[in-house]
Amino acid sequence: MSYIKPQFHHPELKKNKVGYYKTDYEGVISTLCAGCGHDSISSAIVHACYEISLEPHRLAKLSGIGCSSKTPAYFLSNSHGFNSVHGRMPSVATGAGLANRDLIYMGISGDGDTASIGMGQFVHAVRRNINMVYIVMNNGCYGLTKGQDSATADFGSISKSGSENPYTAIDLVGLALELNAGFVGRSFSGDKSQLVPMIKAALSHPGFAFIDVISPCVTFNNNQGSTKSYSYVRDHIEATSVLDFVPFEEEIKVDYEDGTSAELELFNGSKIVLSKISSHWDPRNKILAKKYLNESKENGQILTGLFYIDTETESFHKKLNTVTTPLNKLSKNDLCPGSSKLTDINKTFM
Amino acid sequence: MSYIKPQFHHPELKKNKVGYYKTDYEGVISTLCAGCGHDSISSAIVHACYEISLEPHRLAKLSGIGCSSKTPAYFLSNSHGFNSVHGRMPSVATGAGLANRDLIYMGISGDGDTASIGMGQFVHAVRRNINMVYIVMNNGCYGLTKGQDSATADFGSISKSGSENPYTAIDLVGLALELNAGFVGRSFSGDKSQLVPMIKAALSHPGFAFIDVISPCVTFNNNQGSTKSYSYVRDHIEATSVLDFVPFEEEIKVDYEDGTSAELELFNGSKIVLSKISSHWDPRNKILAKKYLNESKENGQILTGLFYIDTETESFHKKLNTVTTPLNKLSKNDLCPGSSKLTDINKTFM
Amino acid sequence: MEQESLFNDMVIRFANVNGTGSASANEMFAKSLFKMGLPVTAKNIFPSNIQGLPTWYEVRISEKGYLGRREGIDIIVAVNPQSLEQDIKDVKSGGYLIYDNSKLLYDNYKREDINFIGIPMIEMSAQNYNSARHQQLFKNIIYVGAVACLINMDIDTIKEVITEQFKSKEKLIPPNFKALDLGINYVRENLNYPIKYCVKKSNKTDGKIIIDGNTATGLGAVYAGATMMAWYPITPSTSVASAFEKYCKKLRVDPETGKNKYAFIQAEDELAAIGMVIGANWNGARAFTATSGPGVSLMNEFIGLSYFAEIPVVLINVQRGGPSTGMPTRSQQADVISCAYASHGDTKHPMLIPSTPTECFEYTAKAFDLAERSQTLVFLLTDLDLGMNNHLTDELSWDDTQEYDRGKVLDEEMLERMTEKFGRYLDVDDDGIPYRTIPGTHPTKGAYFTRGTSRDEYAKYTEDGKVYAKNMDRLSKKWDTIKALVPSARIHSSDQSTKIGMLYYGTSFYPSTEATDMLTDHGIHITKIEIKAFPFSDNVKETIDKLDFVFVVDQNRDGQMRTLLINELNIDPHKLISVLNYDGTPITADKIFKEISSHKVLDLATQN
Amino acid sequence: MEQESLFNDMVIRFANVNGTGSASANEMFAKSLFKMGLPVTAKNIFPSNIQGLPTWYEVRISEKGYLGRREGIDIIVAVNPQSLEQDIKDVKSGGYLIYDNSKLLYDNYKREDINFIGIPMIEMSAQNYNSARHQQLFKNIIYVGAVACLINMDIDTIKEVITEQFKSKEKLIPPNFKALDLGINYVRENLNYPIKYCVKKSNKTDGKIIIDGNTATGLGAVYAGATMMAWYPITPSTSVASAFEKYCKKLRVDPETGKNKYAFIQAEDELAAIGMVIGANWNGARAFTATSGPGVSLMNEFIGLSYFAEIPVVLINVQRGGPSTGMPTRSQQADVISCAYASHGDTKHPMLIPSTPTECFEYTAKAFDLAERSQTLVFLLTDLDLGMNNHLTDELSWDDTQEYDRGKVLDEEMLERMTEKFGRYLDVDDDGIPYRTIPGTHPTKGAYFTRGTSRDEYAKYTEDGKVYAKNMDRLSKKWDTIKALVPSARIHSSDQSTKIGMLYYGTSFYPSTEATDMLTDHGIHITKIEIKAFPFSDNVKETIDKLDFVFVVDQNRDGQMRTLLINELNIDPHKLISVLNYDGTPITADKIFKEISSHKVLDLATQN
Ligand SMILES: Cc1ncc(C[n+]2csc(CCOP(=O)(O)OP(=O)(O)O)c2C)c(N)n1
Ligand SMILES: Cc1ncc(C[n+]2csc(CCOP(=O)(O)OP(=O)(O)O)c2C)c(N)n1
Ligand code: SF4
Ligand code: SF4
Ligand SMILES: [Mg+2]
Ligand SMILES: [Mg+2]
Repeated sequence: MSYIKPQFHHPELKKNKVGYYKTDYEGVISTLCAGCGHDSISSAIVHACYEISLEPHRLAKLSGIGCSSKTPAYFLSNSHGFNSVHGRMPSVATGAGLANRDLIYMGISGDGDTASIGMGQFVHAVRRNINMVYIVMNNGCYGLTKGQDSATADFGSISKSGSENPYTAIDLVGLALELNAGFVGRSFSGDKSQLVPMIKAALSHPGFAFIDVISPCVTFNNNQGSTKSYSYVRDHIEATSVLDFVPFEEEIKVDYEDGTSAELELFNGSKIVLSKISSHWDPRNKILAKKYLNESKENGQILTGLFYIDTETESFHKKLNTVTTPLNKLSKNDLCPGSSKLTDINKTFM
Repeated sequence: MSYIKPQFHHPELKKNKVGYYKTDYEGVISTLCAGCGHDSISSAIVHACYEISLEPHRLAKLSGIGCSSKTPAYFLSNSHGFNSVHGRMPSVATGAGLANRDLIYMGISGDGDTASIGMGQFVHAVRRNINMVYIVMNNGCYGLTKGQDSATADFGSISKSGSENPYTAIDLVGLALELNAGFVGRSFSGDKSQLVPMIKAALSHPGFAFIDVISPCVTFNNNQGSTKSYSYVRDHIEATSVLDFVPFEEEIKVDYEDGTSAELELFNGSKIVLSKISSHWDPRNKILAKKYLNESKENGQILTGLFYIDTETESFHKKLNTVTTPLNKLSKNDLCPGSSKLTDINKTFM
Repeated sequence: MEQESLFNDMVIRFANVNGTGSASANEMFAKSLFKMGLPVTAKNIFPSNIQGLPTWYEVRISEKGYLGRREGIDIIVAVNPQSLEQDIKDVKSGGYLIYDNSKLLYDNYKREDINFIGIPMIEMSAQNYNSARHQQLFKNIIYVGAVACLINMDIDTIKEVITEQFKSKEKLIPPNFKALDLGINYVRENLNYPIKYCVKKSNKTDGKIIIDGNTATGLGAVYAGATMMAWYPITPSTSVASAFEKYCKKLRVDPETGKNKYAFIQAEDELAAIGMVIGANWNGARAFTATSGPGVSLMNEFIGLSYFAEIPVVLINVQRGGPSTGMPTRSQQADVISCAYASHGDTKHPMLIPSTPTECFEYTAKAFDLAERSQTLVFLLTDLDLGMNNHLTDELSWDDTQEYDRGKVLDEEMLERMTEKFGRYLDVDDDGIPYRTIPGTHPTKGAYFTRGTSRDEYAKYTEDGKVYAKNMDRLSKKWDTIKALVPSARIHSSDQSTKIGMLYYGTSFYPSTEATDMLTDHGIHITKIEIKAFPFSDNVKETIDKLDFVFVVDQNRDGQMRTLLINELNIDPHKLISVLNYDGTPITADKIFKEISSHKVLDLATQN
Repeated sequence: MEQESLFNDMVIRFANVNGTGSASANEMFAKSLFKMGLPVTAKNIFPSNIQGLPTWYEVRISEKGYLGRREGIDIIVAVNPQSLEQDIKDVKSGGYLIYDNSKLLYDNYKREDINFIGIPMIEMSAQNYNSARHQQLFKNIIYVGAVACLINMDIDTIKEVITEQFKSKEKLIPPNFKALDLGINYVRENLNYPIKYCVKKSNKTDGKIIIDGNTATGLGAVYAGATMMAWYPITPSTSVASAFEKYCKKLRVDPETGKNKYAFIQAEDELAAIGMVIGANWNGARAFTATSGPGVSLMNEFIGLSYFAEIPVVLINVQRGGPSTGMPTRSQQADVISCAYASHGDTKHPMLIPSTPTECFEYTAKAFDLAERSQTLVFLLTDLDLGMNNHLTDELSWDDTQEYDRGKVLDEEMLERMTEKFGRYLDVDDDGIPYRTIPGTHPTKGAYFTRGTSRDEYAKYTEDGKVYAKNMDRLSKKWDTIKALVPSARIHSSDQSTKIGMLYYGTSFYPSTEATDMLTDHGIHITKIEIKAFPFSDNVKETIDKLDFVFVVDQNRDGQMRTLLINELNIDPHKLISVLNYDGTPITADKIFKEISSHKVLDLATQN
């Protein structure tokens, strides 16, 4: 359990354009591990929604199952939420979106939730261009079920159980680009200066907006690596073979310029290199985006930034040619053809 | 029901190296529609297996559900087969392959079977690099359930029910490349000169070999288009709104040179353009493969050929470091640790 | 053979090859009989492929209105050489085999006890039409003409049906008329007609229509105000989707903007289909899906979510032959248990069980009211026979004054007025059904986090066992409330006092009705219980309690409805005797009659 | 308060925060008691998250060997401020609350009727260890020391356990000893000890081990020769997979090549996991999966395929609290119906139901034999309580002379010798079980196309209703054959004649045994029926028939085992009285005793 939010309302906080304080965008206290990247992302979502002056009840948040999928409880208490079943949030969001085109939909998922059990639904949500922001809190493992490798875990990485991952990682950003997603970005949980604007942009994109957020898991991430701080704990776990100790950690923060790289130490001392696309980047060139992505992957870097936006995407409702009134607001008058029409219909069966 | 195979054994047919006639590679009589592309693919499989002198019982054929997934009954009667459940063939093949690494596995699927309900399993079969040939008989529709659009149907195409498809097609070749498949090709059902060698190559590839085969559906494919031969039938169907007439058709054949294009008329007179990659193509350059693929797509062409081979892929069994004896051949001696070991184990719980 | 005419009571079977256009010809044939005022029913027995395999179309004409399948085929129109040998065997002694004598009949196919009538269909068709396609298509109309003449049908009525059928493609009318006349004239010129089995006009179809259950179901959803359907193609439920789409296109497009007041989504699979339906219902739209057994199996996890998170859902299961892929084009009632208790954990789901297309229409509409009222998933349980075959049924009707029951939903005003804390799972009305809110309703009130995990009355996550158990008990209470909301079983007491009952549901209605009359004719009186829904209405147990033995008609192997009855109503299993049929064909009155009339308990019970 | 010592009979509960290292300390505590020869059982009550929420560890010591949960906590070691208030309330009157007095206790938390014992754990830990992490970890060992001293445990035994635990990391031993001594010495120097509840060495654990069910299950699969496990992580089944992998790594790696004689696959989901298992079994390897309720729901479609295509499968379901995501870290027996009849259509699946870890080991091995012998899917049905908690149980044993039963598989030689046509679904032996062949066995014989659709005896696709029905009847016959292959129910007749029975299964075994003794003490005699498998062995019905009333202990809301009994055995429902517990905690002997001893039918039955 971490305490990412202030315990009392600071009197000096400002109201935003729609009359809400920042605290109005918060949720209940997180029950995630202290220092979990997911909590940082929650806090970025709070920031972004506050800053774009979104009325909380106009957003619906949906998730699957996992530590990541719990987070909708930890932001936007005034928004309805749906913690659905593992891997199936995309379909639930699709249905919700069809019922009411006027709300804003935010889907929260984990790498297990999306890249394994949810792969099929993810692909088809992209294909349908569902109007939603889809955030994967990507920690390369199954946090909630105690740290198994996920399908985004790097080839050769060592899992908590000590095995080397023999599979190539699925790059959700590459996949989303291949599937013609209209908004594709990647960021890092602790990089608020990049993440908050990216969420804001995604919220205003009229179609499927995908953000892959690298989000270190305090407890199970990158188990091998430096032997520094963790050593005693790891020794202890090896000796007792009971995974029951999680140290309290500070969240990992990072701040670096566009077009530069930053090496980051994870909780256990292992390192990753983030590299940010430059501010001159033209996010309408998909071919180039794919190329850069592949190159940085080959250099062992994790490229972050907003890779691609297609401003002319045709939204799902446009595809389906639905009326502008949300379907859930149509009344019996709108919907029921009535008995006289039925008389005509009966005739066709005589 | 079509009659793609000769009704009697031609006395002059030659035995292959392992002593089998070509007819030994055939199956029962097809119950598909006369002229269905799938039957041509079956026949290409028969050809390929005969020509590489594969012993039929050393191959296991697996499929999902659909017209395409029925075809394993129509080739290789001497091979065991498994018509599993819709969209789940990849997992069944994975398990089968784990049980016996010494057989050759051929998975047959449809575009509905793979790109919709089976998407998740397809992605993960690629990721695991299962040792199998995976053929999608791609007709852009759900043949067996009467012609609904599949996820590979082209944007804007008109389905049997008369609706325009509002979704972008999923390109399974592009997807397989993105997911790092080690063997990726595309061909056309009626193009034996390209398809047979491609299947032969796939059968000898030590890992996941993916072939997308465009395979026109006589009955439901590309419903709109020329009004020539079909018109009466279509009129009839529109008037009675009962889909119960399927004309007998010849299979569509094509033969064209590497590096050239061929325009092809489908059953109803609508046209597609196939374009074949040149024989100078270096199938080890994935980046280029992706580029060409995208370009031809933009030109409205369907690029065919063997796009990519990675000769150094690490097979699933290698990843798992399994013994060379097939797991299904290990005996109790190999497997059961016996009572004395159990005594030791008991001690650890005292 | 001597012939005494048998009017308006026969079974004709057409033996065709699928994909040859016979289906539409056969349908016109049945429709013409209907227009002649004759109770008629048609069963299409088709293979799980698209072209080239045997298919049969069985038409029963019954002046008395018995519309179930009947054993014994009086006339077979054998157009398919593949099945000819068997078809000849299937004709009832004394019946007729109408075949294409363009080719010679093998001698060893001949039977002495039936009448062979040869019509040179292929020959006539080849002489009169040029293209192979036309030849094949019109051959079908030729035999329709011939049979029509042989059984003395009213030819004008047939022409009327053809005219109606092709009214949007008028140029097709003359060639069809021509083919019809070819068949008629051949008979007139070459054969004795009418044959023993023949028809005359009647008036037994007033106020009736002839329609398949799936069309009625799809239409029911349109009338119920369903705005979203998400589905995945699967036989035999696909035509529910087609019907919904068709009528939405006709009735739900805004005339001004051309925009749709509905969304129709072919999902990527059944898991996604029900997920979408749950999402839409959560968000306050009426949404539904239709599938068959394999789809229900895939939906199992989501079904549990709907139960536990209390999201309304309408799930139409058009049952086919199971298990697994089973017999995709055959009919069964074998998903009773798998639907009633679908999903892991303690779960129960209401089921509405129509017996006729008219009830398909009504119960589909009811299902939406019930789902929203009780905030749970409701099954509409039909089967291939009901869904895909045409049945004679009452005209569909709709009461314009009745409002949709959207259940306990707090709107903005109600939330605004509310002073107490909103408790999503509070049992305010003591009926087990809590109040819900729709996302976006109110800026600050009513939001909560829906979930499939245990939570308290205020929707807050909890692992407190007491709170969990209390919630589970409330769900049981809700189940009791639902009992009063579903349609009651129909009890048809016998005129004479009896200790014997017969219980049936769904498509067993047709043959059970007929069997009852047969039993009465044999002096066996029986009380009929027609189950219309699960949970069972109180009259089910009350009636069974008064009887010594009840025959339970189940179209499955394991007597699944019987299982539900003994489990839910605590009935002594020995009282309930299964009458089963599970070969994929609809159960017949003959079978029910035989099993009951020869059962040993009859002596016991009639001794009382 | 006056104190009279109560030896070797108590419940101690440790109230901790998860992720703080308490679990391993608590386990060492329990293990030490075991080593002292005391029957001991431990229940871990943990939240569905990773760090920072309350978790409890409940240790019961019972010289008599009663190892179920018991109501009434004698001692609570309260280390978690979040749950302190409730923890204090939970102590039994006259019991003890051991707390950290580094901080002051709120006055209003105090109770007069219990004993408060303060130990400055945090303070001691802070004084003796530098890093925050060490401080937190060793605090746990400090309280172990303190409690050990208070209840008079043998300190050398604890040190022995610590030494064993850390034998691979010897440098960790001294700091652990130090922490232990800190706790011990504090008590010795500051408090009266031992307290009322205390222990002394005994010899009641000879021939016993202390192990959790999942470990035993995983090990059972290794011994059974399973070569492939495909699974998807889900609480509480994950540790079956870990155990299988762990022991495979130890016992199944070829010493020469370092290669694995097993494959261990984390699938992308449960659908894939069971698909892989089906593929591997089809191909002749022993393969299995382990999951919990939501996974079983997702596997429903494939389960039907296994039934109908007759592919052996072992599916381990470690049940948790349902429905839906439910209570992932709580125990229930609520998947009985959903497993027994899983999937659409007429299906039934055998279930083996162990009650102890030893049986988990044995029944897992049996499940593979049964699955291959009967060519169908076999469930091993356990639950979180059995799977994840440590239980005192008989040593595991293995008979080296017994061969695996691979069932009716035709090998190359047999096929070569065969002159008749191979019929995959022919009932050659009249037991409903056909012969199968494994792909690749013979060049020209034995190949067939496996499918989930209807087919004839030679595996050829058919839509012939008679052939289909015959096959379904054979599957019913196979079901009867299976009855004789599963372990029989254990009947424990009462010494005195009685008309009352108690039926239970799985983890209800522990409390039911204790409850029976309690009932006997109160003069209520009862015959016990311990169900070990489904289908039920003949002695179940025979025994029930001789009784007037049978109490059926079910750890679910809907009395699911009772449903199975009345349905499968045609038992009058009124005879079977449910005793239910479904709040997610294991049922207690007290609860069973109370419900039975106060039930009105007791008078009726004892009057006889
Ligand atoms: C059908 C089903 N299978 C398995 C589970 C168990 N489960 C819960 S969360 C989870 C994985 C979560 O991983 P991820 O989505 O990456 O989230 P994280 O905890 O890492 O944020 C699993 C397997 C489940 N709840 N439902
Ligand atoms: C779970 C499930 N859902 C639906 C179906 C019905 N179904 C059978 S085949 C098929 C689609 C086949 O399409 P495709 O894979 O493209 O094969 P094609 O017939 O076009 O070759 C569907 C939806 C099924 N068998 N199982
Ligand atoms: S286990 Fe990992 S992902 Fe889950 S809350 Fe803890 S740190 Fe976050
Ligand atoms: S329906 Fe289409 S895919 Fe199916 S057999 Fe006929 S032509 Fe082939
Ligand atoms: Mg994760
Ligand atoms: Mg297809």
